[in-house]
Amino acid sequence: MTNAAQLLALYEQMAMIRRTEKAAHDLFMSGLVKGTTHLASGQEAIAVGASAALRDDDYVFATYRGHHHALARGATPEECLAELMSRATGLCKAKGGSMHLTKASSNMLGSYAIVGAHLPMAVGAAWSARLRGTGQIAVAFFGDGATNIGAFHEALNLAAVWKLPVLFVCENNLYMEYTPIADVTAVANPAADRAPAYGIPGEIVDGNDVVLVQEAVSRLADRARAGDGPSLLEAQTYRHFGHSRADPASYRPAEEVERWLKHDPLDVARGRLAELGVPAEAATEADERAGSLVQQAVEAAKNAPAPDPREALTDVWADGGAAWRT
Amino acid sequence: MTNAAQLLALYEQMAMIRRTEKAAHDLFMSGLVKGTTHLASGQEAIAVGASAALRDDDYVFATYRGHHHALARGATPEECLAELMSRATGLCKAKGGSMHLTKASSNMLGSYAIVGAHLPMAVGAAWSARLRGTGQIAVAFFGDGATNIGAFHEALNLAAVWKLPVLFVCENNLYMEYTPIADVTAVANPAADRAPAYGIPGEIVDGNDVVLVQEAVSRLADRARAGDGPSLLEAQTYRHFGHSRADPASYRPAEEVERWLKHDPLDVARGRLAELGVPAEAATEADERAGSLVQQAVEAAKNAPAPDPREALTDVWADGGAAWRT
Amino acid sequence: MADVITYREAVAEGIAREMRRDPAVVCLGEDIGAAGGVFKTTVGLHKEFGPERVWDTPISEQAIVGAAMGAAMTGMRPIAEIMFSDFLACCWDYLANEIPKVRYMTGGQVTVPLVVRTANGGGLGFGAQHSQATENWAFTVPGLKIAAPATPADVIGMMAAAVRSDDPVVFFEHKGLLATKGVPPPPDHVVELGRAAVVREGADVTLVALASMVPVALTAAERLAEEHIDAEVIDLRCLVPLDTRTVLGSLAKTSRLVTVEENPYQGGWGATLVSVVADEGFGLLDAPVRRVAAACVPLPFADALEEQVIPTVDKVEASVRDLTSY
Amino acid sequence: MADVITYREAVAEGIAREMRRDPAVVCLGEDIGAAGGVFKTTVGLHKEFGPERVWDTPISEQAIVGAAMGAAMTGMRPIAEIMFSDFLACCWDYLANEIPKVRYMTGGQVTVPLVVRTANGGGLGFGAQHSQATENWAFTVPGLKIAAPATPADVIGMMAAAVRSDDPVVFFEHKGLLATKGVPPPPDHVVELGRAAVVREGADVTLVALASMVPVALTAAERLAEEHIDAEVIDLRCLVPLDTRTVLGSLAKTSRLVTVEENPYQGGWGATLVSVVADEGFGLLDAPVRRVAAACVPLPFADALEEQVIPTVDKVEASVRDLTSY
Ligand SMILES: Cc1ncc(C[n+]2csc(CCOP(=O)(O)OP(=O)(O)O)c2C)c(N)n1
Ligand SMILES: Cc1ncc(C[n+]2csc(CCOP(=O)(O)OP(=O)(O)O)c2C)c(N)n1
Ligand SMILES: [Mg+2]
Ligand SMILES: [Mg+2]
Repeated sequence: MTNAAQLLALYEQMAMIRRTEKAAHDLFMSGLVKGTTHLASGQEAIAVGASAALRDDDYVFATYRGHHHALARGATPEECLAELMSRATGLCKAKGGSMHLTKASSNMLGSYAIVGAHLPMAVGAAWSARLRGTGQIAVAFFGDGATNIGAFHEALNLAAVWKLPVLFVCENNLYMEYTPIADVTAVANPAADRAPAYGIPGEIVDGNDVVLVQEAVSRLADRARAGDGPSLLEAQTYRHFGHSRADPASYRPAEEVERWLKHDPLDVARGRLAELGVPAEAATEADERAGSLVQQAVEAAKNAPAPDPREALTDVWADGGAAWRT
Repeated sequence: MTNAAQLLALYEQMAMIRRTEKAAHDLFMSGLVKGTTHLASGQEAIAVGASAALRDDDYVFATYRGHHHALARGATPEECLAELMSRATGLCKAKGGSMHLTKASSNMLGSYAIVGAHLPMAVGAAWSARLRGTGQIAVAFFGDGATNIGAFHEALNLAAVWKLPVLFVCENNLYMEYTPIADVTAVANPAADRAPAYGIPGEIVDGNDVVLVQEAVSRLADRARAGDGPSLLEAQTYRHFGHSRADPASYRPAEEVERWLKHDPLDVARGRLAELGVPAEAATEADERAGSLVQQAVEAAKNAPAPDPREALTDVWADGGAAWRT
Repeated sequence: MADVITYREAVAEGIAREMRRDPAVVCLGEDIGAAGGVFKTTVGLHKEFGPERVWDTPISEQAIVGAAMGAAMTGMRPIAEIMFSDFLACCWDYLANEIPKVRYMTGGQVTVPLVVRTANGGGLGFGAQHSQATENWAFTVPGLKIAAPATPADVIGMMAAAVRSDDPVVFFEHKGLLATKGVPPPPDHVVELGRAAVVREGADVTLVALASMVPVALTAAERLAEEHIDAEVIDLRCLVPLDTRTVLGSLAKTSRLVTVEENPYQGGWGATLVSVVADEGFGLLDAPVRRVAAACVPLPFADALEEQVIPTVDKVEASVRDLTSY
Repeated sequence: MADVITYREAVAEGIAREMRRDPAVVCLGEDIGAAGGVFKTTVGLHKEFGPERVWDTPISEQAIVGAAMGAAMTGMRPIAEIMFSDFLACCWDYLANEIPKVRYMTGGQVTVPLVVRTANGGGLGFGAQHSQATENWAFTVPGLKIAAPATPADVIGMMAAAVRSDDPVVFFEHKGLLATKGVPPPPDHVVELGRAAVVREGADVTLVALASMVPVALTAAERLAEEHIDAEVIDLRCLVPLDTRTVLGSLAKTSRLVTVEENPYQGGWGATLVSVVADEGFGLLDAPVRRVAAACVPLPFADALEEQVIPTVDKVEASVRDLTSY
């Protein structure tokens, strides 16, 4: 079990993610973030709980809704916000944007914007880890909507056949873009109910409880590292914002929204902290530290330079260039 | 239950398919059939039993291993062999070849050579039937290997969500090309064990017993026509030849081959005929009729003309032409 | 009907007109129904025609296009939406191997009257996986008609032609044009596929453009006029059929050709046009042929980088100026 | 080592040399292991390197290439086989949207040193879905290197370069060349990617060809020599990097260009080459530029029809003769 100090650290991480995304949202609304954003507010416990259960050198693959994973795996609010604000100091030099946050130096190997595409990549990373004998595992985080795409099926079967050390973590937030997952999926639990089709364990967890997520991921990660193969974890959660950009999410029943807002992962963690005897002020101080970190990050990102236009023609090839002909 | 006369007719159909494919094999070996062939010898009961259970206007979609389905749905040995022998009188005017036999006039809507690709097509045909209120159903036949490709997953989920009148019939002949399906699949019954992932019935049937196949397909077809949605049938079977062309199939254990050859669908049907009191001569006469039909077909196909070279530039567009520019 | 209509509204209007006219026209895609489409290009259809004719699907691109194909083969005229044209890659088998080939390979037995609509193109900061101009992918495959309208009236007129076409049509709606406005066309407005439009007459140089590059070329032409360079601008409207006749006719007058393409230079549609001209129109040319196309890199996120990659008015202007002084 | 080696054997030899040299090189694909590959191009590898390094996969093209990508990002150098190049359509998302873009969109954080090998091309009566020359599909996507060797020595030398490349390489092995023979190259033979070979010197016209079209062009050149037309023949060897320098250099001498392409005319690679020449080499040209490419139709099955579609020696000869009399 997580002790009080550990839990407080996880709480602070979640608070930092929450505030970074709030900043991203405000910056988008004020025109300083271009393109699109997909906020994970409400889903922080999944990234933070999982991350706490993983080794630092484990591989993580995420989706376009991946701010929380980048931040949980070591990207700073400043480098993330700078990326969103098209600054040269951005995580991906302003070439990726919100949908492609990547922190390869800590094996957070990217955010992918084609639904389901990264599941096979995680399988390959797990294969590679086994071939190299490193004991690493790979984790793919994905949405409920991804469970109906072909790559999901192919990845799970391949991982299962070869008993690869990979974890498939579904963040089931009940919706795809604007359509409820229940309307277009043949089973009630889109991920967990499919696990038997691959002969692997399929578990359901409260994705808004960072402790339960950490425990479940720990267990399944141990299993993978022991050579017992992949598993599927379905974390039930809810997004606080709309699907992307300025989507007001008016397709969601008010009662449902209310119910889930009452089950906010930050509140759940605060409740657990209280149970562990941690005074409320400790959490409030964590909030404040997170708040000022993010505030500084916003300022720093605002003041960072725009990318050199010549950067448009670099980084296609490993030699740094983009020449396609002699 | 099938009565004796009906069963004898099914037997004769299987005998006709067996002989047509034997002729195809011999013609391939003697250089008169070019390209490739994938013989379904040993799997005839699936096509014939299913066909007997379907309405004439139901839709059938098959794979490159589809001779049996074309023949069971009304294509003649002559038009099939003419196609394989590159004659103008071939089913597809010698443009398709063995892998693409199609008899659209009897709603056998094609043989597809990209594994799994036709499953979504069958879903669409079933949707179309429902929209038009015709009471037709659609059937997709496919191999065990197709159960691991993404299109399988997408098709089954879509059909299940919309409760479409479609049947997915897997011909599990234990092998993909040269690799056993068991080596690369996470579950023991590659099709049936996946049905729960789509909330639909998944049944297993002896694919070499034409009566059992007919009964199972009848039942599932009734269900589909009644509006109760799709189902998955896994027919266990074995191919008598190798995967394609001249493949000697030496990757298969002799004992396994022997066991399955003893469970030949023609023998099984003969056994059932005997049980129904049909004299052995009746079956032998059916064999002879089938034999002479195929013999005539071979001669006719041999004597048929080659395609007009100008045919290469027709049939791209509905206007009959191939113009891509002004 | 209002006096002006946006390109975005024209999409829904174009579809609605055809759905009213012909009950065989049905739509399917992700979030196209109740939500009115991610780009609001299907607003109103679900309400007017109901969920059986405007089908919200799971995230299953292969099943969407495959089912559309099956429905088209059996009497319907489906319009499938693939949300972003980049995702055509997820169902490329259907676009490359199934839909364009089935008619030919069955010797003309099967007809596939469907439309695949998709939001195409860049300039909006959506990054590498949501910004591509992919009409040139489709152009590599014989058997697909390719439409890419540049104005609201053309959207409606070409949608009518596409839906009524017995051949498959890939219909590219440009994201950068969705907010542009134009005069709504009269009822039953049909723009024949394969007819380019001369949108500006000129004597000195021919600019050939498509979709969002049409306004770019027109603006460049206006600016060049101030320097007394008189550019003719051709809106190709379709890639297949490709209206080479109109282009060669224009060159007979101008003797100079510049293509303006959003796709990367390598493998772009302009190359094929240029190769026709360099063969059949060689004698007409007074100067080198120039292609203003995107740089051969993925699309970067930041605006400042993206405009380095995609053709701009400045780049077109510079290219033409350079050429006319040859 | 034998004095002659077939193209087919050269594939396995080229891979084996790299696997011996570098333990990070691993193979995956359908039937590549115990069976030695459907085209016998991986014979011996499974025995020499074992099942962990030569992995038989299910029929899951997306998982194969996606897993290769994940492995490549994490320290391995995978060689993935896609059995027929037509099936690249089944994993096109990886070729179009993931592999070529991930380095760029992460600002250079991620490197993807992998090879996707595939059997390409027609002329064998395999019909519309198993015969395409698809290197031009890959050519539409910046970020992929494209190799297509024409001789056994080049197979080995270019395989070495491809495996050692830190950039992703799509490696097209031509089915029509598998049985051709050549001298085996010395150990550690490496042919730098992006260097065309002048395989016949000539003064009157430049023929540029790739893969199976190289012997076609050479034979045409020999025949034309009898008519005192002296053709230079260039084997491009790669499409990316495209060796335009060698082509322009040749044109400085011959002033006439004919491309010989197996892909359809629309969207073919030759078009891009011609567009470079019609721009930068315009002043060198004394005659129209001609492209001998496949007709814009799917590939038909019958030999007599297929040869109407694909370029032949006769067609090249006629084209050159026509051009040199311009
Ligand atoms: C292959 C593909 N199809 C469609 C989309 C468009 N799209 C982006 S996000 C999304 C919804 C995904 O839902 P889910 O997997 O539940 O993830 P969530 O957004 O809820 O985190 C869709 C349809 C896409 N990016 N990729
Ligand atoms: C997408 C795709 N991948 C690979 C192939 C090559 N291939 C043709 S048949 C075959 C084996 C198919 O096995 P199965 O589905 O069991 O059908 P069977 O041949 O046994 O009838 C393979 C791998 C293909 N045609 N399409
Ligand atoms: Mg979701
Ligand atoms: Mg099989």
